[in-house]
Amino acid sequence: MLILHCPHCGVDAEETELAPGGEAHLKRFGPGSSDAEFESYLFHRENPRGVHFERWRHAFGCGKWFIAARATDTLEVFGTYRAQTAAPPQDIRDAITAKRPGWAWRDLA
Amino acid sequence: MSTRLQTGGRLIDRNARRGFTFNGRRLEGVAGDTLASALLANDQMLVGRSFKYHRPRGFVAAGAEEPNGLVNLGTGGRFEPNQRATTTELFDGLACASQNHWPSLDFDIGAVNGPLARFLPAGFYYKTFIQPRPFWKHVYEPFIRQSAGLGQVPAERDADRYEHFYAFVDVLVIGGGIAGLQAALAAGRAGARVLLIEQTAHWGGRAPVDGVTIDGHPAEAWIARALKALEGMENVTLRTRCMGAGVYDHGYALGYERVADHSPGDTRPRHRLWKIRAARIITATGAIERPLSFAGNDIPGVMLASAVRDYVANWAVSPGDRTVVVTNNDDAYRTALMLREAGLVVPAIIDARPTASGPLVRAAREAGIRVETGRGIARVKGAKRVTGVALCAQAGEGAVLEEIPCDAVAMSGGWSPVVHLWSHCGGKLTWDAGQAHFRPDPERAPTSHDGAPFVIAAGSANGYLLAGEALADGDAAGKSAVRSLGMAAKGGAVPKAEAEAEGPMTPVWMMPQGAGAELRMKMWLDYQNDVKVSDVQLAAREGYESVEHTKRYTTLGMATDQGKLSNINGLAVLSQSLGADIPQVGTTTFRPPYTPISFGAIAGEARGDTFQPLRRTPMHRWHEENGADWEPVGQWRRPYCYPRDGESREDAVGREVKNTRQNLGLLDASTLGKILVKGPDAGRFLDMLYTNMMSNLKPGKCRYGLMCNENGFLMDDGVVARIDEETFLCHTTSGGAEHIHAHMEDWLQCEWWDWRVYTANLTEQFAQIAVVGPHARDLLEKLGGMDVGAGALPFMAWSEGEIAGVRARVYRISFSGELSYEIAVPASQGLALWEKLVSAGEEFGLMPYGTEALHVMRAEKGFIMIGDETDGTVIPQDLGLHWAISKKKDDYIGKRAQQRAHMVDPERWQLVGLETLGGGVLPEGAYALAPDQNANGQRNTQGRVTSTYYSPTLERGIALGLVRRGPERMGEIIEFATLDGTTMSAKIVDPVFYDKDGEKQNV
Amino acid sequence: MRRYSVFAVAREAARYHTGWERAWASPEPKKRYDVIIIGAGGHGLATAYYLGKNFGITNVAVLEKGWLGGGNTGRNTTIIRSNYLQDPSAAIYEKARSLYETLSQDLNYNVMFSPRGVMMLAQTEHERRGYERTAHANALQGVETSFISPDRVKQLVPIINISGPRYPVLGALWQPRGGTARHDAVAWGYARACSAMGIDVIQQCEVTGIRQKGGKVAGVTTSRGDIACDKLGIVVAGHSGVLAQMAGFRLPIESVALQALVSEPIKPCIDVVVMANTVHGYMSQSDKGELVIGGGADGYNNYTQRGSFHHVEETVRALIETFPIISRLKMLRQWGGIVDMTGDRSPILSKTPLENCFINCGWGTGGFKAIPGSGWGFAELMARGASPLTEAFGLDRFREGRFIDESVAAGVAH
Amino acid sequence: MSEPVSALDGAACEGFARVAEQGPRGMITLRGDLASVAVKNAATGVAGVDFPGQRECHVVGERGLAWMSPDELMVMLPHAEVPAAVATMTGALSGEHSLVADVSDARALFRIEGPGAREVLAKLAPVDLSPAAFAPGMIRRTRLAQVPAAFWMAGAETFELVCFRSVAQYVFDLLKGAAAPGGEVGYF
Repeated sequence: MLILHCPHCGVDAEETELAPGGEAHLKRFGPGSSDAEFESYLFHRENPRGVHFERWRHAFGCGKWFIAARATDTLEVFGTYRAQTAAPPQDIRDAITAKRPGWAWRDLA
Repeated sequence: MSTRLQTGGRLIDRNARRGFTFNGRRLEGVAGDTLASALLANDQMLVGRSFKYHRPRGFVAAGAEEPNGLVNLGTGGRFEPNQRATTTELFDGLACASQNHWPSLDFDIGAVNGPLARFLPAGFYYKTFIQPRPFWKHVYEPFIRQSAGLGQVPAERDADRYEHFYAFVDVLVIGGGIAGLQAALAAGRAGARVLLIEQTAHWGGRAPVDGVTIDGHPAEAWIARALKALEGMENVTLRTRCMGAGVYDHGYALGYERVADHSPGDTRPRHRLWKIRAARIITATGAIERPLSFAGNDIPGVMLASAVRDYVANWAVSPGDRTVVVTNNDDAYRTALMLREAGLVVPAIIDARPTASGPLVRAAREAGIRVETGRGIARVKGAKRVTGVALCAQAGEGAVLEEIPCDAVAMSGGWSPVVHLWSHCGGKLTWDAGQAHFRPDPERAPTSHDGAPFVIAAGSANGYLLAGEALADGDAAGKSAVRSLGMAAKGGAVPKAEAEAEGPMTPVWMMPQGAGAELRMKMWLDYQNDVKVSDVQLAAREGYESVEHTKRYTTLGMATDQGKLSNINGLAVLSQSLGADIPQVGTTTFRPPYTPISFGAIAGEARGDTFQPLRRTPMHRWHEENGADWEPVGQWRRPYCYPRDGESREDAVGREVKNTRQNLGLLDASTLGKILVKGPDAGRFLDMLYTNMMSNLKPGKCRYGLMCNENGFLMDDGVVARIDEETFLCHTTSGGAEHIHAHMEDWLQCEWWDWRVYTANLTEQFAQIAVVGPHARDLLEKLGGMDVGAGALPFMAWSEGEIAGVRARVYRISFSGELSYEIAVPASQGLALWEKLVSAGEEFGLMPYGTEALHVMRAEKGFIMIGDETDGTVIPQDLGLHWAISKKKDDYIGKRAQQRAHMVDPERWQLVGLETLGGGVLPEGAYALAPDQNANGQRNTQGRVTSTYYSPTLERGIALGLVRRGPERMGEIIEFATLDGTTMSAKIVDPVFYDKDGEKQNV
Repeated sequence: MRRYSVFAVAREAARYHTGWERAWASPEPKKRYDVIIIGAGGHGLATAYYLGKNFGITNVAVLEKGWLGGGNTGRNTTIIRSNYLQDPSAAIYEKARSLYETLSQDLNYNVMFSPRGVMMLAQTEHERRGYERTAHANALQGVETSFISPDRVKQLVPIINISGPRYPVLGALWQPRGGTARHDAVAWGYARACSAMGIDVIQQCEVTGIRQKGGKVAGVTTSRGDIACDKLGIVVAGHSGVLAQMAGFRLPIESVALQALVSEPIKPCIDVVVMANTVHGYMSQSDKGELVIGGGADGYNNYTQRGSFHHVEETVRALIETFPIISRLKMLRQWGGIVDMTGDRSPILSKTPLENCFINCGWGTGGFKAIPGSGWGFAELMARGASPLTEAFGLDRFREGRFIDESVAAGVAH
Repeated sequence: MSEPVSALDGAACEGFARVAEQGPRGMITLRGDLASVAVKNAATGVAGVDFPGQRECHVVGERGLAWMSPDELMVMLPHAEVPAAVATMTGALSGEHSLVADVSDARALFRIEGPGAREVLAKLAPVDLSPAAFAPGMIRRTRLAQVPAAFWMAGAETFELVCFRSVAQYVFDLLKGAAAPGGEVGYF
């Protein structure tokens, strides 16, 4: 039963107040993109056994979307930040590196 | 025999008698008894039958670890099978019955003892019952099912209520023994918010029974003081009868409070499930004594030494007159001494250790009790009750040296910490060779959301079996918990607990050491599931080497006690058979709950009326009072139709359709989603959201729109009304509102967050009423308030004003093909307006209609219905809705997906109308046949029915369907398969069956 | 290897069962195999078994990092049915179901297949229409199902509450030859039969890398050394993503936790499998008497084999509504498995971008029932390069939009 | 205009806390940049209470302002004043990107009163309701059993709670059950 901090309203919300939204920081491909790009955008997922960046909506709370950096093997949460963020912020990445030297997610570390 | 002693019994009140029945027999106990102690006080040692061999079973333990003493408890709406007698508090009028036997407990024909059992070793059913094939289903399985199963099936609905409670604490302490109390004190003094829960009705755990003294006084005195101190702390909550059931991720824990099990029928909820969020959890859950594995260790009268002690000290019950004690440690000597003190006979203490010294041993010898070291029990004599034991050399193969008559055996194989709650969330264990048990490894504790350890084991649950160490460890646990939370631990000298010192124990996994096969087949590990030493050895021999394999192959530890007594003993036997060390072999996974918890408690308040939310429109009560036949639509409930006296559903629907087409119908459309979208970029946003163009919609006008998901599939449809330059109102399907609103916010917040658009879900702000039929305008004009004429309010326009004195927005839209107005008014006015329409409509023959009439009418017009024509695999292009897919836009959600190979395949099934030749109605979901079969031998198909109705208007069956290249095949006749093996012929026609030119809706 | 029979048991009884041999061998890995299967769960073992049985390929190793059958094969609710809507699903699940009918005899190991019947309750008009559609589809797919009345439902399951009030039962999709089997026995039986054919089932052997040469599979690196092979099959359920990464491709897969639970054993009270998708729970009763219960999966990636408790709540309250008498029964044990969900919730049995490397995954919540059919089809795919059973389940379908969506009628697939 | 009817017409029940559905209350959703002066003035102008900070809720009688999210406020006032207030606010915010909508009838409003009020809510919402964690002046949007709800304190032992109108009966039944005599927990 996860607890995640909603960066919008400041509540430490338990999982039942939240709605999961899948992998974060996906680049949308629309008309004009190749079949491969579009397939990858829609279906290919990191699904790592380790650090993951994922979208959550504070559905029963303020209704806002945020992103959580979470380990899928220990469920440790390294931080959360607003969904209006193009890439994982440096401070979050540093927090992860401090705990898990040498971690990698896509091309990030 | 087992009986009530004249004196003693710290938990009972002899003067408060409690009557109860067992298998119909009237018996008497006293207040403070458990059902187990009361039964024993009445010499009821035989209480059940084992699972597989139906062997006679008596109590082995006095607490939650009891594997045998399970009963059918209560009657009627308060009946409950498999209730553990050792954890059931006795109350006046309690009725219970023993389980798993036929015809009676004393004579059970299911019992297969001695010779036969030999043919049913572990896993025998995997090797047998294979031939002949039909026999498994029809002969073998029914027999196995009948003989298995333990408790009876409840016959009535549960008469009790249940609830949940959310608690947030800094420190949750699980277990109210001296370690738990001290941990709570330490944490409480530091100012932490503390919740201390204890599964029994009493505080203090074993200490008072084991004659522990604390700071020089009897443990009880200190416990009383500790409680007083804790009760005095604002920040501490105490709870008895509340078991720590499970520990989950991020500090979530379940407390299972049995509020009223001991007082059934009072006003309280029966169980309360505590959902606890704790920053730190201290598991002071104690330890459980292990049985010894000797032949006949399952015969009623053989008990754990500590249990014998509990029964004597707590309830003044002696399990037997002559009790032989058998042990591999000093602790069991306490039992001998206590029995002697109670004036009972202890013929001998059989100690498997070559030598035994230490104060307790000395005390026993001084008390004149015969102590036999280096000895073991070759076999226990007796069937339904112990009659004696045969002595042998522990080092030997079981040659009988002497037989000692006795009626009870108190055994102790050492102690195992209760590590379940530590382990639930990933806490790891370490093997303590000295005490031959697994205890929590503090280096590998479960970690929480912040990556920090959040569970701390304390006391004997942490491997500190001696009172002194346990109390000190509890203190340390409390302090380290608060320190890890950044609070200062207040000093306060740690109380000094003392008990006689104990000499070292010696692991004994089999008695005697060299026991032959025949004896090993009589050494029980799992009493309830009938798993013996020989079974585990067989599993190992056959290559089921993983501890999980062995467990599953033999069912060791899978009974309702979840192996609290058997796991370590079984594991030891397995590792010996494999010639491996115990830690190498490892344990099985500990799963919640610690002991079984009621389904009622898990469901909590979610039953009956509050099982799920039921959504009601403002007119709900009117529908109810006017005979609505309900249909669940999502969580809404909508009238399917309004049958009149003696009318069938079908007739009612027919009447409602006809009347709406000929006169006037009224529909409660309040469930339609209504989402306000406003902002400078609102038009641009809706152009992305809908397949068609919305930005060029004129204020005052309405437009039907389609919404797809990014995967290209149709997800919702509805009418969009442009309120002003910056504002749109989007109607969604019933029950689609929340989903679509979330969909909009998702894209606005996560993809286009720089677009200036706000949304608001106004679905429930408005009651929406569709006034439909040739007389629709007449009715509104009669009520008056605004101009609804064709000029002022043409088709697909909306306007604002008043209807019958109610502030209203009126949309001139139609889902039926008739002249139709949808009137939106504030919900608080909905019922009033509805009633005004009904009474004013009388002269026009107004009748309300339900969802089915709505479906029929839209099908007659060939309008698609999300969920019928669409099923998550259909794209708008399949439905001939090209007119609603903008060619001008270079992007919208789903556009790219609709360009993929399979989506542009001309072979796709597409929407057509279907007319049966005979005028009959096609079956729902029927498929159109195509020639031949596919490579997997399945009949090929070329289409399917998506909607099919009897049309009261056309007086014939009509249907919509998806057919391969359908629109190119107008007039063609295809065959649909019915379930009775016949086929129905249908002609492919235009999907619009009624008023093709739309004259009726445009008037 | 000695055959199992009641006579063998009797003979052994005479000598206290001291003469039984190992159920399966425990060989050291060889340097090279024709085929390596990664993952000794039901699907992996079944694949190996049919490679040997149907194609005579027995120079095969099945590598397992833990103990065989230790994944979802041993963690599911053992339901077997084939009443699927879409042709490709119905084909492979019905193939599996029909193989289950004779599996105990094929393997000479009693997997206790119990064709007691599976029913899926229709509790809304929409669900009713969906199941009637499925019944029509099944009739043409050669799957024996029918849509039965509420009275018939009550007759088959007397403890069910068909009158609601919340969700009255409108009927049910009934598959009389669906049922359950003993999940561990399926893995053990296949392992034993593989072993008897000379196939190496190697436990405690973790694959740490996949070796390639010229765009082709060359072998694997394991915790017990390098092993060469011509063909490689990856059959590791929740861990597919990790293995695919080693092989250098990505999958449309997410691993999430799915939970199940059992009650304490009671005397027989429900003889069929009941699935109620509207309220979201399903239940059957094991031969031991335990009610075996399953429900929903978490919506987020999770490798811990521990799920969230609120799914247990949701399932239990649904079942109390459906079977009011279970309210006073107790939950004995809950557990979680890691299931691999694909983009369309249907499995992947496919070639991969790496030549001679095949993958079988994405069974989500429905894997156990498919084991024999999955092994049969995947073995054919690996041996011949194509199989009618697996053709529609290729990876390419996600690019073309050629989905196999079962949620359409069933609401959720179990 | 007929008399506005609230969802349950004022249903009430007595347990170890009193639960009562309240009559119509005016509620207006205001979305916009909460830092903007125009928005602040529009809100305080009609509500007549201080502007709330994050998760704050200021109520005086029927008037109040509640912080719903970083870009959303709920304005509370007497039901009859809503049309005028909406017009005023819309006017005041012309030219400012914002959204003003009357949601009075989309909601049901409950009062839970008495020493046991905290416990009643703690049975249904996954929220720390201890006095230290939740006090007057705060608002919490959360889950009440299976539906969204929001509550704040209108006094030391009084909660006000809003949910969607369609589930008013469900919420009333929940609260009634949670407050039923015999269910006292004795935790707070």
